[in-house]
Amino acid sequence: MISLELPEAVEQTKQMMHSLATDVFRPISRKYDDKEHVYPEELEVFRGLVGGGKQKSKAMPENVEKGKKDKKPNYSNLTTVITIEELCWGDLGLMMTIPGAGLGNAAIAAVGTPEQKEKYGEKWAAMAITEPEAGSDSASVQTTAVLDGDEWVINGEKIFVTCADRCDVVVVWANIDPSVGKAGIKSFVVEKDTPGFKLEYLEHKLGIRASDTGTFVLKDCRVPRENLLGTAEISKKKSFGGVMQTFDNTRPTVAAMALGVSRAALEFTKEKMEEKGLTLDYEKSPNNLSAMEKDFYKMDAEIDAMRLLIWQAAAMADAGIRNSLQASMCKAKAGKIGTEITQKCCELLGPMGFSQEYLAEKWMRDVKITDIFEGTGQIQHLIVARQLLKLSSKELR
Amino acid sequence: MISLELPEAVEQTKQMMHSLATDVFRPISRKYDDKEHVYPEELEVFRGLVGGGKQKSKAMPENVEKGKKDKKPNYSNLTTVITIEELCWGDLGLMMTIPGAGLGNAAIAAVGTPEQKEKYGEKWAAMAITEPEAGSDSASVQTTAVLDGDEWVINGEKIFVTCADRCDVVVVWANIDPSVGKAGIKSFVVEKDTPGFKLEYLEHKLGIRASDTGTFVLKDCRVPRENLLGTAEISKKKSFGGVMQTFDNTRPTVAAMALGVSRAALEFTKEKMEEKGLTLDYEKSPNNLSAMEKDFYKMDAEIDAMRLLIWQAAAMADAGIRNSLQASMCKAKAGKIGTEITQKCCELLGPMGFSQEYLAEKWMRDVKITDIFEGTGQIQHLIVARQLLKLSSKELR
Amino acid sequence: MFSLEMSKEQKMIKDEVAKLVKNIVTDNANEMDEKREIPADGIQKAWELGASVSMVAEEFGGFGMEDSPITTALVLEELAYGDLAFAIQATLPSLVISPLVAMGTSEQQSKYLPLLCAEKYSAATLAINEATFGFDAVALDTRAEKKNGSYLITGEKCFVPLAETASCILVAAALEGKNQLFFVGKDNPGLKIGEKERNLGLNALETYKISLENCEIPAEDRLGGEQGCDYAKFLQKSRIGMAAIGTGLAKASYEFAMEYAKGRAQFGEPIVHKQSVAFMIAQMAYEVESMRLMTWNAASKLEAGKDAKREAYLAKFYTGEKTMYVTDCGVQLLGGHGYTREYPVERYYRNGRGISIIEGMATV
Amino acid sequence: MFSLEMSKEQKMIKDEVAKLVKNIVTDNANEMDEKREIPADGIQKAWELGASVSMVAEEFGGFGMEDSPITTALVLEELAYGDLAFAIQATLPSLVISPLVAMGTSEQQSKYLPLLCAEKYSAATLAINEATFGFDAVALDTRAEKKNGSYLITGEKCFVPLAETASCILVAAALEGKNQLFFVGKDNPGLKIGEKERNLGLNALETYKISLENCEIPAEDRLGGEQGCDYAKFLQKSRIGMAAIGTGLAKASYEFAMEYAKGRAQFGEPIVHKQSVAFMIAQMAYEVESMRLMTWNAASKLEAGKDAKREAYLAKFYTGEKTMYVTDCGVQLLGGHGYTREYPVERYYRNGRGISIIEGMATV
Repeated sequence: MISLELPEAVEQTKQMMHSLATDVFRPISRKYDDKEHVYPEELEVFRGLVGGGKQKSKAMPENVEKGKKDKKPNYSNLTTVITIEELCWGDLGLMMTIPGAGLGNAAIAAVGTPEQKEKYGEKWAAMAITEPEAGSDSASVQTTAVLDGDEWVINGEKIFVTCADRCDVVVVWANIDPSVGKAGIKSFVVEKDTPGFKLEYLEHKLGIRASDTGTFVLKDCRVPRENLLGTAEISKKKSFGGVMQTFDNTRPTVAAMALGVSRAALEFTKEKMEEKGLTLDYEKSPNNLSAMEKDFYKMDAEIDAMRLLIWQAAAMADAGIRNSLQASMCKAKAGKIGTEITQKCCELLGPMGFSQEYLAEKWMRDVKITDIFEGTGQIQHLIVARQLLKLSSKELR
Repeated sequence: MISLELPEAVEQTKQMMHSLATDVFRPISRKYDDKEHVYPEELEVFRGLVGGGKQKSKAMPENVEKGKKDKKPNYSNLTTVITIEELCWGDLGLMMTIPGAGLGNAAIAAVGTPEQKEKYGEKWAAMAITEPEAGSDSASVQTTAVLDGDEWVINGEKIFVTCADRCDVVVVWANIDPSVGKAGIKSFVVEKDTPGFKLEYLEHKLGIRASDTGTFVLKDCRVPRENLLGTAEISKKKSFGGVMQTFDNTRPTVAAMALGVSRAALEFTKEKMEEKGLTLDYEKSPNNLSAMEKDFYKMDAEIDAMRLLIWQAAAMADAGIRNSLQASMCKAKAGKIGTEITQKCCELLGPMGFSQEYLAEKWMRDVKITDIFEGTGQIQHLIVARQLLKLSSKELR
Repeated sequence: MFSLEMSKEQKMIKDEVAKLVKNIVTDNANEMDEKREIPADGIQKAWELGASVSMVAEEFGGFGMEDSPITTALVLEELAYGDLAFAIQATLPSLVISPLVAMGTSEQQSKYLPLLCAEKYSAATLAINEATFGFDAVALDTRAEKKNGSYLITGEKCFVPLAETASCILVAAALEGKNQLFFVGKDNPGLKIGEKERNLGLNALETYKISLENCEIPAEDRLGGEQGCDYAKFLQKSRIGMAAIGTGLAKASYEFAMEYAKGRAQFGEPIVHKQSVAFMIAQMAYEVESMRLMTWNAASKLEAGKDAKREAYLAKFYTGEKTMYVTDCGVQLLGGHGYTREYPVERYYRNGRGISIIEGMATV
Repeated sequence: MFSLEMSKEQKMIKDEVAKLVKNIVTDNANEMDEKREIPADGIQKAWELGASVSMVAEEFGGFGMEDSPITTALVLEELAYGDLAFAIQATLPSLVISPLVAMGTSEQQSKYLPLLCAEKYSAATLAINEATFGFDAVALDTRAEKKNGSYLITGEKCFVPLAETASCILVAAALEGKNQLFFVGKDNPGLKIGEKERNLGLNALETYKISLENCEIPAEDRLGGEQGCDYAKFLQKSRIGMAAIGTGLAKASYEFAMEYAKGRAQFGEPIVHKQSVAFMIAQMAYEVESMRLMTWNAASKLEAGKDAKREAYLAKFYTGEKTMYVTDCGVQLLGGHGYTREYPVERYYRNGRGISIIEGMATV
């Protein structure tokens, strides 16, 4: 039966995360925007608490793969997106740099062997996919890994690696057989101190400055054979698909980031409106409102629409239904609309939206990344359209 | 020197056209929306007065071709777009069915021989380009013309022919040598009573119902050899380009249609706002307005932007500067924004925007055609982008 | 509980309505629109499915089923997916039945429900819209005042469906600054049914202006009697209803345009291979999803016995804007063909403007 | 006359500014932004071109040229095309000079113009913005009242560029419900220069909060003397100025992003072969054109001696929205790279929000 009421337990998590966001993130939000590249030590309390190796694996429950439903409702994906919304309401950059909760951790938890999970489960693992000439084109990985005795020799360059400086290990995507194209792409756990593995530099960014983003160069970097995540076997059908599957599950979380940040901006704007005596009672015809009120309701409605699309994608994953379409839908919408909302809020706030005395301007900078990373809005629209129209990536490019 | 002040003579034309729109078009606007397919006899006063063969030719001044400037400023294109804006402020459908001012008349005036101009200059000439499977793809004309003795034998089907029922002759696009592709496309004057030339049916349309739109079937339709407009010689470089040139000049006029109709809607909305005591003084910060006022200013600004882009395209043509880019820019913007303005006005008008007691709902129906015919908004964006990026139609499809 | 999956019962009801729509609405909608008439037998068939009366107690002629705003939203979406005018006319009596069941006195229920819940469809209608600039369902110009134990209503209403044939009209009017609903009998000498209207869309739906001049209503015909009714609650339900039919309409335009686009080629290539076309389709798709989810979200609140003021308001606001957006795209995707009345996207475009403009044409 | 072609003189001036921008602004803008400082010699070079003083009479140190709002708009666009902070700082004195020339008493002109129109750039600034929610340049919170032959000003201003170093500050305040401008000397004990601000954008431009508490101003320091000044006219000119710099900024983002996109490939194909990318570029292009034409249209009204209230208002409103739109697209087209401070689109995005938010940072 259709019902959009949150279960008690989820509601409790939401409130807990909101408190964390309020008490831990907000007070240091500006500080680490200013101190780019400085590690926020205050986040040490989160190590192992939120989104750690084991917990993060909930975001990719095994029943998604199995395709059959458990009897007891599973809310793990729903809980994840709600957690992320609340934490990003606090601060997106800080959320992204919670120790031990890197994308690499998610990958290890999802496809690692028990030994790998044992060995790296407690380490902070970043993920290195993007390359200088590729952008959103995750299939065109040029980095290579060649087996030499009991070691993989990796060569290549990786950009836009989140937590590049702070992490302990990096999950690096490389191709073990370029002749078979993207089917040869595998991921490898590379420890930070491995010879030939160098953090080249850290980016200076528009926003999410609390999160460090860096470029790695791998030059004859040798890692033990067992550091390949999953199987070394090349299967044209599964391998790359398996890698991409990770994104079906991360897209709603990125959408939830956009939601959290833009909601923060809208709530701040609402506070200011109310202080000015504008009461929002959801009653009058939109034609009879002040411009501020109408703009507010428009954004408020968009926030709900974003959230519901995200919840839909999460609920499908929880129910073991393939959600690739819905995952891209929610990210396509949230990345764009979330960005527009923060921009509009700054406009409505006037000079207060331009000053760093308030966080609104920061949210406008932070949220923009959500329309870019893990596949730009344009890529998301392509994915959505291909599925709706049943077109291949060759037919609809 | 840059100046956007209208010359006295242009200003006078504008006022005259506005009077005609007010006095002649508006009073019968609803009548011929109801009486679809009935010829508006009231327009007979316009025959030969506005936009007739000779006057229409001003819209395509010869100096566009010559590429050099006359000493005395030429305002013929500017006057044309202003005329169209004003008349469409009155009624777009009626404007399109002014006797003797068909697109075919423009074509005859532009590329006809003196004999052709003499013979057909006074006749009402429609233009038949589009075919059932082609849409905006004017290059893919399937209709063929084969020379048999002193006659062209034409076979094909033409849809969306404006003034199909009312016109005297139709300028039909056909290919005389399909083996050379679009270079073989030529246009032919076909008289209405020619055997094998049949008006199949008239469309029932969303809007512009005062203008009749029909489908013609040509079955072994024979026209005299001299009815081919221009030269029968096939030149890969020029022929089709020459045909397309016509569109560079009609695109700003279509944009002006969107402008006239949407301005009508906005002015009506303004009247109602003022009756309700909302004064528009262009002063307060957009943040301190009522929602209606802000929506109004937004539309008012867009109207100006549309108009200025149109005037720019026209002024360039008047100055003998190639304006293909600007012509598509103004149509891309005006078709879309004009449509949105009429929709928004209906929304602001509330139940008055849904009732046929007022014309607002009609404008919302009428204006939509401007984002479709003579190349959809999508096609216009393509044309603009190709020119900016210097890409061929193969590279940017 | 959080779930976006229909129960078996919901699925069954939705499927049944979908079947009816497919059989008697979809292919006839154009003709109904052109002829400005909906055949009575089609309405009767929809009526027999019980959309308007399912939650009415059996003693009054209803099915005695639990009142489920979500199930009603599913039904409304499905009907509007077929045709908006049909959806409104088929469920029109519910605009009276629903507030009557929720807020009527037992006398009012006994008096009106059996008439309205008969086996044969009998039109009952709602007069809420007013043809004034700045019309607002919460700031009505139509006024009621109490005088000598009855109410005197004065005002002009527009867009009253089937006012001519309806057995009774529920009129919204402001009473001492508080909006209330009143049953106005068709024979009331203070009521004048005006001209039949012509509108941008919904041509198949007969609508009328009505005017009330010192129209005297017995005290017992104020909905809820002496203490009146909760008009805000009534608006919540009707706003969700509007959102539901907006969703159905937008879905119809989206699906038709997508299927058309799939089969269309231009410049030697299927047009859906173009990003501009494909992205438009993607956007239409997720806006239709958004609209439906907003509707469900508001209905779910009601179903859980909570207040849905915010969610209902936003659902109508959102679907109002997006229905126009999606139906505009529908015409655009068909190009010149979309501009003709040969294809349904033309009608969807005209009807699409109605969702934000008109109030109270459907209720959950 | 209607013409969109520059006169020879306009072309020459525009080219000269463009050369300056190319030589000393474009490549240094990122460093200026990161270091939060604009080198004085760059400002001095721009100053020597005379953008701020060209229309001032020669006796006061100006060039005695005809005042042409359109030519000024051309100059402002060109400067902002290089960098918005640079454009504002380089022309900052004109925010005082321009109203002074147009509306000052001859005593005021004699007193201030020679100081402001010296060969060396000397900062003079305007205090108009206020850090309150709902700030409106026509509804100022800062008040002036007349007392014992002088004016007492009280209020808080924000975003006052170079307040620390400026030789004088022109303060906007409401006097008996009418907005007026007042010269406030830096040594006035009622004036307090507050903290240096940090902002979303325009990092290279030093801005300050200032506060005035019963700040006493001699009667002769009210702009225009006893009868005051035409504040609405002043706003017209500054709104057109804002529109002009918005146009330049948007053009910079558009051009950079387009050039970048041309050279970028993805999935084995130049990204500009994708409609979504190409259409975005097309839209950016015609919005930049629109912004410029709206600016010219308003400036042309002034140049013809007509009122430009409507056109100036709409030009700022429009460019404010579209600058944000275009600069957002600029970042989007560069993707992840656009999000880094390695490319100027990042700065354009931050600066882009300023046009609608801030008032009076440029004037024609």
